[in-house]
Amino acid sequence: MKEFDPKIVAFCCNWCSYAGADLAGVSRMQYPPNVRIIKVMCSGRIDPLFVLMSFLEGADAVLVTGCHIGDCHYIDANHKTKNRFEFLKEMIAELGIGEERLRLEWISATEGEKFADMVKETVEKIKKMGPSPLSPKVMQ
Amino acid sequence: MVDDVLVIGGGVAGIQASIDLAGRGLKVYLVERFPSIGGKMAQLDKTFPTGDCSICILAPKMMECFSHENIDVLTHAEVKGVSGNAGDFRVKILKKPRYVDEEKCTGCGDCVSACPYINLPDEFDMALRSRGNIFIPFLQAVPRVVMVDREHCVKCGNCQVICDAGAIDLYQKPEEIEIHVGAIIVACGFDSFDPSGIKEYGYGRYKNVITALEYERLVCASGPTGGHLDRPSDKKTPNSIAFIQCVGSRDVNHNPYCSSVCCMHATKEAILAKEHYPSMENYIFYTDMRAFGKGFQEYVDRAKNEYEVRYIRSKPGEITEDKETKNPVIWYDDTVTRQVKRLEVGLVVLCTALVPSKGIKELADVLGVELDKNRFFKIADPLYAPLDSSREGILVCGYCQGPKDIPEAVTQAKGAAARAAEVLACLGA
Amino acid sequence: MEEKEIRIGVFICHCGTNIGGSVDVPAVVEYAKHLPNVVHAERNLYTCADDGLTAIKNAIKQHKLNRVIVASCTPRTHEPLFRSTCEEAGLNKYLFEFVNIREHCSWVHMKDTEGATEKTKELVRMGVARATLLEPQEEMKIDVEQSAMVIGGGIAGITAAKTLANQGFDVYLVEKEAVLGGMLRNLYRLFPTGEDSLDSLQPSIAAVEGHEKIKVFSSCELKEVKGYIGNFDVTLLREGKEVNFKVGTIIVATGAMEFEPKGHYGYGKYDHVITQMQLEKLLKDGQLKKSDSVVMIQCVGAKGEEVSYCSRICCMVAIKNAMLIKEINPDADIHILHNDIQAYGAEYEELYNKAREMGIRFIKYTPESPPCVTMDGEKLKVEVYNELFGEQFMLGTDLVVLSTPLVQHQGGVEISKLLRVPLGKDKFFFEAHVKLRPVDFATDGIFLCGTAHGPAEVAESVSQALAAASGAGIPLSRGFVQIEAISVKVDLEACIGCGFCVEMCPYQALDMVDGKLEIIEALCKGCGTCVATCPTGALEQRHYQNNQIISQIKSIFHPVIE
Amino acid sequence: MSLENIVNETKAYYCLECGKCTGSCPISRVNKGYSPRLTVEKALLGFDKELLADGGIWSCMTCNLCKDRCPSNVDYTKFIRYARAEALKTGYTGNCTHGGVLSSLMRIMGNPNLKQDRLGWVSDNLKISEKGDILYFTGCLPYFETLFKDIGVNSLDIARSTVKILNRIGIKPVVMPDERCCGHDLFWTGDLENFEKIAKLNVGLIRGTGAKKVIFSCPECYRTFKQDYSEYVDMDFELVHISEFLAEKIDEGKIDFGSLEEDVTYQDPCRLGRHLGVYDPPRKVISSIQGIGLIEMEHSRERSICCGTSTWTNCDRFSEQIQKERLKEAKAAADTLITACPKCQIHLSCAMKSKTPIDEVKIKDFSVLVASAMGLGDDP
Repeated sequence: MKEFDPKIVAFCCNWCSYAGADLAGVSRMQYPPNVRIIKVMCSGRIDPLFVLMSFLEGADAVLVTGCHIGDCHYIDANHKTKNRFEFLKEMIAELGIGEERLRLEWISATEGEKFADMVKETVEKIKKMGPSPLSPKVMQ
Repeated sequence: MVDDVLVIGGGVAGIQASIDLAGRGLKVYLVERFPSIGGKMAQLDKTFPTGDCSICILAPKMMECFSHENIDVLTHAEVKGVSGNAGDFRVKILKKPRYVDEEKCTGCGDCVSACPYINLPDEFDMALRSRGNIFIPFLQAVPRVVMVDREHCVKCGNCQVICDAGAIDLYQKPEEIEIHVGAIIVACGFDSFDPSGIKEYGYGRYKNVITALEYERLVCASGPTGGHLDRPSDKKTPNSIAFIQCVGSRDVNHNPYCSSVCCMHATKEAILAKEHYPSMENYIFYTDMRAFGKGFQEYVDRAKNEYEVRYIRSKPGEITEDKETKNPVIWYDDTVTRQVKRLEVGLVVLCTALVPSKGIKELADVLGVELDKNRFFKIADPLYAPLDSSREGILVCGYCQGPKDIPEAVTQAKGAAARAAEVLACLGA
Repeated sequence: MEEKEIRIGVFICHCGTNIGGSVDVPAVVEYAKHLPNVVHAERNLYTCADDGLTAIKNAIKQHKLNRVIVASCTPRTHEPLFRSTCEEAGLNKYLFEFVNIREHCSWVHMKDTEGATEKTKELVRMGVARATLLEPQEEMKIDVEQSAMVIGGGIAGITAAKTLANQGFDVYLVEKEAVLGGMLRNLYRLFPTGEDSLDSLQPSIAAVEGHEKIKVFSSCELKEVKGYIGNFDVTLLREGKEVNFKVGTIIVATGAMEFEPKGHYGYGKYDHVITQMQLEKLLKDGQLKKSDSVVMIQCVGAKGEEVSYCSRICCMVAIKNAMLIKEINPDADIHILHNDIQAYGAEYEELYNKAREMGIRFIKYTPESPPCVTMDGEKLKVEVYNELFGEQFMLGTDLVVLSTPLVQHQGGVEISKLLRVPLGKDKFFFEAHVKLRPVDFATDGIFLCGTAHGPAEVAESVSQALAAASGAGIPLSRGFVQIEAISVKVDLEACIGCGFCVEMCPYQALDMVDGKLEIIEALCKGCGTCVATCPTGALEQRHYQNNQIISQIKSIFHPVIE
Repeated sequence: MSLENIVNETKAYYCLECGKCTGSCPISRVNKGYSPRLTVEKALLGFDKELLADGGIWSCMTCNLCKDRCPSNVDYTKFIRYARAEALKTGYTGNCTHGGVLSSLMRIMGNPNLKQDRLGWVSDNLKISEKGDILYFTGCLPYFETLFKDIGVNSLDIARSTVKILNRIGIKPVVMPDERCCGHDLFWTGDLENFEKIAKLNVGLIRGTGAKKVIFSCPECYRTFKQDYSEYVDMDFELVHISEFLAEKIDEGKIDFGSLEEDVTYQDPCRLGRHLGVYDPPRKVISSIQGIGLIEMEHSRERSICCGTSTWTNCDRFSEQIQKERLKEAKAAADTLITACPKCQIHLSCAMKSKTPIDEVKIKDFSVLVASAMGLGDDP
């Protein structure tokens, strides 16, 4: 059987975490190809719907990323992200998806390494955990 | 009083100055001697300390500059005469014939493959590959227009036959253009020092001793080897490289000044080698490690710790060659262990001095400005007016006024644009 | 919205071998051709080169494309170029979609061609899904206030203010101290002209203070900055009172300070262990006692754990000051203990040689075994291992001068928070791009210069100040800026007037007027935080619509979307 | 001269400690205890005593290889010369080779009352004069002949060949019966007192002959006259090395060469090459001989390696190592090595005779080669 290859959705803000992901690339930091980045202007734009939709469609993990608290390009919009994330996390746990499958990380434009490490860690962890209960791999 | 501006030199500094001025709504003439803009930065593979692909970040700027409605880009052209004063300069520009109608040429390159003579050294690729008598200066050239090397052309006419656009005109005449500008910004850049006079390093005698700029083309994906580090003697990848700093710089017999960029340049080149070939051994021979810019020291630390680059504090005495393997052999005083050592490597890269560009004296004479003792443009007030030349209304920026790296050149270019705008505003008031 | 048939063109870039080296580009092109709505797919060695751009334009015409996707590097550097290429071919630039397959794929999966190629296919598929739902947008033009604020009245701030004012713009120069001049006020003589620091600065200060276009606010604190490029609302505190004004652009020139070498080499413990800045002051005041022997130690706190960077200017400061001491007392024995001398460029190298000629001696020490300063009776004793000579040296000395790096100060950190512009790892202000945007912030309309950017000497600070003035002057000269069409819009039919969104907006761009939502578009910066809160789906962000994002999510898991 | 003055005089303070000198030095390469960089640093850091006591300063061949390459233009050769003078005053001296015979000889020659009988080699077929425009300065060749016959070096052949060549082109050179050693070795080992005496004596003697041009076959004599005498005595005659003189004559069409089928290589003497910049004339002359192939060694011209020792001081196993390396390089190029300095010939021939044998290289002097190419060879 083919090794379980998790699918991870990452939401990145235009100013910091997307740039951090760029820097990981520019610095040639290698990480596994399991992550799909969706760019929004600000982490504040990340509707809880997007996260739930990702799990519904079959994501094994979802990463919510943005500028560090205090660095937000939109003053403090990422505070809202943080608040939303907390209730999302509870909800995911309640749903039995496993709260570890949702991760919030603040990544600046200079933290390419942090981005790469986040992906590496998540892939490793999810591989150990196995597919999400909502994953089509499980449904079959 | 006119407020158009002439920018001389189409490297990154000249491009940036032009874009800034044009952004203000001023009309700019950008004159470049080479048939494409882009300058030396276009020849680099990656840039330190971020590892950005040089042409990737420059190409958008080249395009922005060339297609800007306020900028007239004149390539393959030279400034031949300047009269008048700040606010009212009359400038004669010689547009040399490229024997191709720039408007008609689509840059398709059909003529390039039709030319039967393809043994001339390609200037852009540091003569590491040959080009034909009709050629496009380089892959990402702007404008992407062919040019005929009439000195070697035998006028067989193949190119004319194949060109559907009818762009080729082998009898094109030089054209003299006169423009009227209020200020002039000079950004004519630098050249790489020719190290063949430093006999002990064997450049020109040993095939596997090359210069840093040649190395850039060798590791560049769009370079003559497609990015494979094929050393000249046998087209094989060496398993070790030594980079030698201060070749022709910090040397009173050649150029007494520090070229300022080579320590970082070599560090980057070593990192590139390691990235391309993980088993590569890299050595950098230096006198003082000059990692004084933003993020530079950290970059050097990474090179040491993550990329296993060996920094050796020494200026080698001489380089010889192993006759069998053609491996260069470096003889040096390892000043830290105080032992004379011999190091055999697969390739030696000489990080040569960067010197004022050829023709700077003639240009200075045309402009009526002074040069300093190292033949860089002289600065009126080195503290508070670091971009003003010795003549009012003429600003100088980038490497042509002293050693500096790309961000500093870009900074100065923007600064010179602001100074030009300021000079024009003050004259207009 | 009436939309005819969707016709997507996909352009996949090899970027030399940057992408082509680890992604099977031809396979991706083949794949793209079979995605829904894709009518054309091709690959280019460099899509950003002239021939690539021409190919896009030709394809738009030839294949009647109404959506264009480029899969190459990052939109952060190349989106403007491709967008304007689309515009040149008559396609609204918001119908362009960028897929990042280099920074986010080929460069991070260099040894996994199969994985990288599969990922690229999916990324392109996501791009196609999003592109299908893209809508054309019109951008808003915003008028620009014809004035600028310069924060910091040191040499960088003074220069920037003067240049902008001479170009005819009103400038507000804000300085927290009572007098202008900044760090140069505390220095003695300047290299390379040998001028007295303050004397040489006076004409510039006078020019700024007497300039009809410049308002100097000294002893002032910045309290608040609201707004955006072209329209910043500034609030200052002056003697406890608020002062308000409006500016179009802002320049940050807040400077830096000397690192205090507490606990290093007996600093604070022995009287005659001082910093270079303290030495400058002694020299300036003529208070330097006759010193027959002086030892200077470089990189104190720098290039190490406390400060990882090289502070650029300290070697030359030490050399300059050593020469000044030699001028006073030619017989003084001066040793400079260093870890590589940063005498870059032409003039510095010359000065370094001159110092050697004057008999100043240089000893290279290793960071692993740094010098040691102790007291030996009345005299200071410096022990140092001379790395290049291989022996331990003992230097008895009257004075030890520590060369310490420049570091960010608390004021700078606060300004960074206030303006919401980032600091780098070194705590200095972090520019938009290290190589090509050295004096811009990522935030439009805010620029930086001088030692706020990192250690720099006078001429470098002045060049940066001029450069920042160039950047700040461009929108002022044009009189307007165009705002990206990513603002939010409301469907009033669907809006129930709950007002949750109003509280979300960091810019007060939303307001409830008589139970109805009103949007001030010029204030909206397009973060979309309000949209994520809207319970009814009445709010929508242009170009980042819910359906566009959801289509991306879905396409990850569905090989073909209907 | 104090060490501080030496530092100032030679601009040693410009030293960047880059190590290019030591990395270039042929001695440092074989003798790990010797480093020009550390020698200079001793002076810079105030280790005066250690420096003067260091035998290393006597090992330096003063070959100028490091001096020419120094990026800071530190004149190490001069530095060594001054340091030796200072060391001599302090009572240190180098290790005299050949039992000090040669240095005694030189000092003896400083005595104005001395009357030598040194023209025994001038056989009847050689035409010389007592007075005239052109003078041939033979240097120490008669003494070398006596001393080094046992290793098969006939130094006087150089003198004979030179006179023969000059005779053939119609010149009857002045050769002085009481010519003194030029003083080169005294000058370089710090005995300036005797050097001055000798310089004055020699110039006086030459003046007495009315010579307008002095030809040298020995590069050391040539250099000493050209660069070092002027400090002590005025000269009103032209100085020229035999290779330069002959190169000119070839241009004038005054030399007729026969043919010599032979591949040769050429050893640049450090005095002639790096000290005086004379690289091309000897090559021009050699290449003008029909049938001769001049093949360069790996290290030639500016990069040439010295013959291993100088001033008859500190000749040791390291010298021999350098000489053998040099001979190997020569052998790789050709079977015959042409020397243009009598000392190069002696030193390299000596190395050929050493106990650990190496492939035979024929060592031939430049003038001897030219003479035989002109058909003047077999008649001493």
